[in-house]
Amino acid sequence: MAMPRSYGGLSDYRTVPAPSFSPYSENGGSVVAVAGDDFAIIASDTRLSTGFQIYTRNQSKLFKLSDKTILGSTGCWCDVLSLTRLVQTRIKMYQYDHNKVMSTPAVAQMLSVLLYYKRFFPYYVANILAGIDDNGKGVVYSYDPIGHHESSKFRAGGTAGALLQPLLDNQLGMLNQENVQDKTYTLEKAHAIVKDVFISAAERDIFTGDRISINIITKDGIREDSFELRKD
Amino acid sequence: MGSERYSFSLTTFSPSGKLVQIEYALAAVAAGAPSIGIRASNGVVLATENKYKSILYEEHTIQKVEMITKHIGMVYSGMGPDYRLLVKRARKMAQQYQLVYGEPIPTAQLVQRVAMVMQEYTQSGGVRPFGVSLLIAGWDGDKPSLFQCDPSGAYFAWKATAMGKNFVTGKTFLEKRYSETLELDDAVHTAILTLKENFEGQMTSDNIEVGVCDDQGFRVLDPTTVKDYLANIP
Amino acid sequence: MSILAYNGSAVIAMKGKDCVAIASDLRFGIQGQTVSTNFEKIFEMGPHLYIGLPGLTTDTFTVLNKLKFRANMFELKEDRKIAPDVFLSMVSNLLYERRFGPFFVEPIIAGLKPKTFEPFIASMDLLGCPNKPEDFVVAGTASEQLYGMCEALWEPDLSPEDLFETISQALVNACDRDALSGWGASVYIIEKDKVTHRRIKTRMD
Amino acid sequence: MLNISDAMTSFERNSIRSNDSTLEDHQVKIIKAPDFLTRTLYPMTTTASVVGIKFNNGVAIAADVGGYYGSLNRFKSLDRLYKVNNNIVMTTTGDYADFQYMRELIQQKVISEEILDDSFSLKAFSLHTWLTRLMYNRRSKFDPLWNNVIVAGYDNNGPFLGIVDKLGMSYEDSCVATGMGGYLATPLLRDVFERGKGNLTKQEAHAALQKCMEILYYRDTQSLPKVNIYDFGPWSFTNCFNKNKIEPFRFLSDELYLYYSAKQFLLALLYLFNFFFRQAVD
Amino acid sequence: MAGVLATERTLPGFSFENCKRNSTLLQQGFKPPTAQKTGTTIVGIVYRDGVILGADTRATEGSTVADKNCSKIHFLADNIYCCGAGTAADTEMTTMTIMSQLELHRLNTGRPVRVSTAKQLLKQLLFRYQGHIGAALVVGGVDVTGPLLYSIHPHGSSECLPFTTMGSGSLAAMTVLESSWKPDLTEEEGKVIVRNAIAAGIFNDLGSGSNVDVCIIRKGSVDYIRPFDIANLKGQKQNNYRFRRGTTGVLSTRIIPLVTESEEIKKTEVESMDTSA
Amino acid sequence: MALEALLGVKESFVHPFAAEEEGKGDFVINSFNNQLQLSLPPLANPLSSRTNFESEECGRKIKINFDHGTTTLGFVYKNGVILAVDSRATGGQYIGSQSMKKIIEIHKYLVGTMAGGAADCVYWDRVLAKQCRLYELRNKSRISTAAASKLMANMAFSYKGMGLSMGMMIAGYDKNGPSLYYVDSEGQRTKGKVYSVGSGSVYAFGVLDSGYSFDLEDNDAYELARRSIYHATYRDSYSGGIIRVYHMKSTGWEVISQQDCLELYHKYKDDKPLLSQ
Repeated sequence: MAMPRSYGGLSDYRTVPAPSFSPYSENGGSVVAVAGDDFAIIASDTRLSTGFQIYTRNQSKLFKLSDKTILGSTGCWCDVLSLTRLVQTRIKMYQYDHNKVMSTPAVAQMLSVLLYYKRFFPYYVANILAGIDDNGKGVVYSYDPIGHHESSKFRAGGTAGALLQPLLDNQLGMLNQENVQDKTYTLEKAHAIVKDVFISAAERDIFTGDRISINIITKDGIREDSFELRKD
Repeated sequence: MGSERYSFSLTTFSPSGKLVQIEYALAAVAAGAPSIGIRASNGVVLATENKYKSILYEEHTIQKVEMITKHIGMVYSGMGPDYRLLVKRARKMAQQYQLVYGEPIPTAQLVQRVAMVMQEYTQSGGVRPFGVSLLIAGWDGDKPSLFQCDPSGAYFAWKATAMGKNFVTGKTFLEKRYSETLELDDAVHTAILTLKENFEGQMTSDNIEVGVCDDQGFRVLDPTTVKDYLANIP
Repeated sequence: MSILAYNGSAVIAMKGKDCVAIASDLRFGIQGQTVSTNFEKIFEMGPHLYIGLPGLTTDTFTVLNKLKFRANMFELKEDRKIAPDVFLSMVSNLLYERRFGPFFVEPIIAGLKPKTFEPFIASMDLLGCPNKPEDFVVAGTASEQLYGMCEALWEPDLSPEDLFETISQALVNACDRDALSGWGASVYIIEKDKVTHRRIKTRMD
Repeated sequence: MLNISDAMTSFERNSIRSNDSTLEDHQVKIIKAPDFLTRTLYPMTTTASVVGIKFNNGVAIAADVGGYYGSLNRFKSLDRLYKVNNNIVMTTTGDYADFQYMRELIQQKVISEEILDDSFSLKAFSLHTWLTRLMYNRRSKFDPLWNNVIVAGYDNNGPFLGIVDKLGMSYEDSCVATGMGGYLATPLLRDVFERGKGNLTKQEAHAALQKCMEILYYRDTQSLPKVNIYDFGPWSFTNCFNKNKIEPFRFLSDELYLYYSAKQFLLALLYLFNFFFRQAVD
Repeated sequence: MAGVLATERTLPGFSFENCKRNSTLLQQGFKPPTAQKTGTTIVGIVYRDGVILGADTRATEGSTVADKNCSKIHFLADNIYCCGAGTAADTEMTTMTIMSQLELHRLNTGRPVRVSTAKQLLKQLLFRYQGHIGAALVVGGVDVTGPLLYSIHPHGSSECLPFTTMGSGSLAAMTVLESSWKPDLTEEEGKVIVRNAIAAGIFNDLGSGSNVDVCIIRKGSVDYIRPFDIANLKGQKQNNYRFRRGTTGVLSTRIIPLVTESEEIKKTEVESMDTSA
Repeated sequence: MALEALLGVKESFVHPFAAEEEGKGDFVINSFNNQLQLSLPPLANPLSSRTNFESEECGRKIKINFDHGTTTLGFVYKNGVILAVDSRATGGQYIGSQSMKKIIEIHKYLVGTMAGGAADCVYWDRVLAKQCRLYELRNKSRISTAAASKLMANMAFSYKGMGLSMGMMIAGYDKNGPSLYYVDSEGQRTKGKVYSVGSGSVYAFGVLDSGYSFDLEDNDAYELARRSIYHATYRDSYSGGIIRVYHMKSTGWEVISQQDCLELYHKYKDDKPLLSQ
């Protein structure tokens, strides 16, 4: 939201302890996921920050859950680490119990329950889950911090979520365009758009930048790609 | 004398509709040192006499041709102290305009505002009109302009004019010499010649002042440059 | 809730080749309630000069009236049309005068400079700090969404027709992700010899 | 049957008791945690920045020896680089008491491991993960250990350098710094690291750390001009003594350091004199 | 100056007429937008022949970049420049005001202004507003006394230093200055140090970004290099996002034709009051 | 160990077993076994715990924006119950989704609508679905709408005051015919004929009340519901997207229509106002 533009004050770097302990921090970062007919792409930037400080430039926010499922998670990094650890463990437990890999929709539902379990002391995270379902079709699920989730074709989340999403709506969903016949998109197009939305976000969101780590999930497995962003 | 009866207060007209104090002010101007302004095709020149009543005066400590802002300069005939107040006000108004509009004040605007100040002094209680007429030279984007401001607050745009002592002969001289295609260099020359017309004694670079305004802005010529001009005068 | 989001708005301006475009949504709301869908936030200040005033609507009008007064006074006093950059200074000053009790508007100025007809766009924050970029400016409750759209869609030297498509798509898609703006949109394309004003089709929810 | 009970005997504050057999599956029992515990939510005696950097075949970290009590320079020789075993060192920025508690926990952990005598020893990566859990658990109990932890070590996978903060946020990087060092030292470390293209020599790494500590001494009010540096590399396996530790390093010139120490000494004398004088008067 | 009917007058100084309303709004829960944590890196150093100032070019609104290429080195006088950090409008307006005052001072005294005059005017203005004008400044210039560098804090304190830095990236920049500044630097060395200091801020502080601007003030000459170094480039777009014409649904079109007027400034030759006898 | 037991020496003198305790990963999720058992914050009074989570470490405000905002309505008429909902989910003022499903099919004869916190509604509806299914298995008959809504109200009541936000309608068709209940997070439960819940409900009521009668024909009832939601989406910022109309009949629920608001806007735009018909 709008506020006076500013070139930085002095109080910015004072390491005065917060007046009271807060269990949360905002560590920034964005995630974008796109689902296609036979693929899913998920990408995140790799900047981990707090306040105006960059912790590291090389922290992907994607967590591989299985060969068909990847979770992108940003927000309070300590919550992200604990939540993803928990999900990974529960997926293992499921595998040992049932002797099969959990399907992407099942992971999606479980993640929702795990998030809601902490309803009164929520994980401060934005999750986006991408994968291919049992029919080999790409799926993307997005979550609010307490586990409300919805399946969609493409979704952006994190600090630059609001910057990224409208372009996806426009370029992949073909919204607000007259006389458009072909509303499908190929893996290549989706791949290029994912890079472009991050270029835009890195220009305007100070918490998004450095590099994007892209994972492409198809029935053949997961392919990784990476793309440099601006570093300031 | 009838008019004297109506000269006790500024705000009082004489029965014939005159404000005599203003006339007196004009008289003060007419008695003041002469100053000349000429608008050439590529600039404006202001010139004035700056004589010292005694050889004991330190030269060049008192300036008569003053810069108001980068592209506007000013000179006067009449009373020096009054002039300095106006210079100060003019400079301030120029800066204010720059702050509000982000661009340098157009000369016409400055003239208008200075004239407004002068007019206020013809209508307020407890004050007297300024005993000066001003010549204001400016450069606005691509063209020069020259204005005169009188104690009444009246102002005029001139191609060339003379004020102060012997201004009538000065003007006549200019009328003869002026042409639309005059270049700045020639204008400086002409201005000095005009001054010289009625100059008493030897004219040197120490007793006249010349300022020019062109696309480079306004500047007062230093004595050596003036000397060069004087050298070319027969 | 921020007071700038009380009424909701989105305004955007872009530079093209020898033209500029400025566009706004048409919603006037009071928090969640949509009151009118015909409220333009763009106002004409001269033949080649437009200003968008998103923010708190009451201040939009107060500022607009004060600006009109000052701009008219300027034109009367100086006997010339006000140039966009001079107007920018004027707005900036008006806002900064109220540094400690600001008007809640974030003006956007678009126009062509007199004589040269060079495109000019500028934006300000509510304290009047000017920003004159080479590409586009945005303001209002959908500003984040607009930034995202414009960074991808804008390219240099767009012709008036292409500029219209780009600015419209940027505005409409951004508003679709903002609850407090939308409900129609109005686009002005300012060229040397004409201004084209179009109302465009948008979602109405 | 809704039951919000105020009284509770067991110290159970993390969650609702789930296996309460008296409850039907659509009934909820909410238990309030006891109110007697007021936790300290700010640090008391603190320690300042730590910086660390990886080099071509190892890793080095540095910390000063100060302990601070608000703005008071309370302790001047806290050796807080804790050597966990032959290939790990850890230290913290923040509350010193919490660090000591943490050290004891780790000590216990190492002893437990050594009792097994299975020739496996704790690795830096494992300790880092474990500390992440530790910190997150405490944060989730609203009872944080007020520290940012740096773990450095070397094992078969090469050098390791990681951070955990008081919330349980953790990451690994080639250069890390905590406290004011996060602002003052990281720019320099990153610059050195990038310019060395990840192939710094040990000497260069040491020089960078020393420079960082020097700048911290200039600009951080909580810092001392006396620093300990540890480094780990392949050599640390071969040597079971405390040889990774570099001698305390001073960046003041000898004369200045002498002056500094002399001043402290004089102040101490003055204090003692004053003390005895008062005694005598009494 | 305005007429009797025109009540709108530009009074000098700030207007506080909205303050009451705004505080009432605040009581009702409508927060005015406040400057949150914001960033910048500005530095200044003294070198052998003068002063070098440097700044990044990012302006932020909260966590969004509002301006990618703003200029934070402001002109104060021909021999004095000033870098500003803090609330953008404040630094902009404060330096403009002082620039004006210095120009008047120069005209009235007839000699180049001194750096300490600029510093004094600035700190007096800031002190008067008790820190409510959020401008943190680095003033540098060369005058008859030689090169001088001051830093001025929002509450009006100032100090004269051989090198200084301000803004949220100041710690990062200070690291570079502390490790590489030394007395009697050459201009080339100085430029490199300033560039590195700003770059440290740009890359390590999220509030600073984009390019490096540098201003070198020597005795008698100034080089304001903008940008000195383009530290970050926008990524290359993969796709083309130009729309086919007719993509947007148009409801109505209205064309306002404009005849190109030839602009003419009328000479304001107002008839003067006839004061002649 | 023996010696240790004999001497009473513990492994660590100070913190026995603390190392194991402190670093333990907790992978037990109580709600997997008993869905009602959610984790509570470790605070003295969990009932008022929400207040502590407003700002993060660095003092920046954090916005845990749960998806919110809705217009839903339901009414009973001669042929059953009509439910209609929009599909917008907003987090703050950002539109998170335009396609959210706000009607949850609990089973063939029981559906719920959701308004308020999306996660709350979905979760508890799922729990309710499980309990209804268990009831059916245990008792060999379907649970009545009244009982199902009562279960829901009880569950909501047990977390009363902790910040749950739900306003749901439960519509069913059982032995006693069609019925409609309103249940909210305060634990309130009422039976009624006409309800509208959510931020846009006032607008929906306006249309609904002017057209409602018990004896509506099917198509009129559908149209009334659709129009009511449509007008709410037009006026309410936080409602929009797709308008879904459901009909609960004696044969179970049925989807009547799912239409985009934009489509309806163009359909209704040129219509005469309802009253003049």
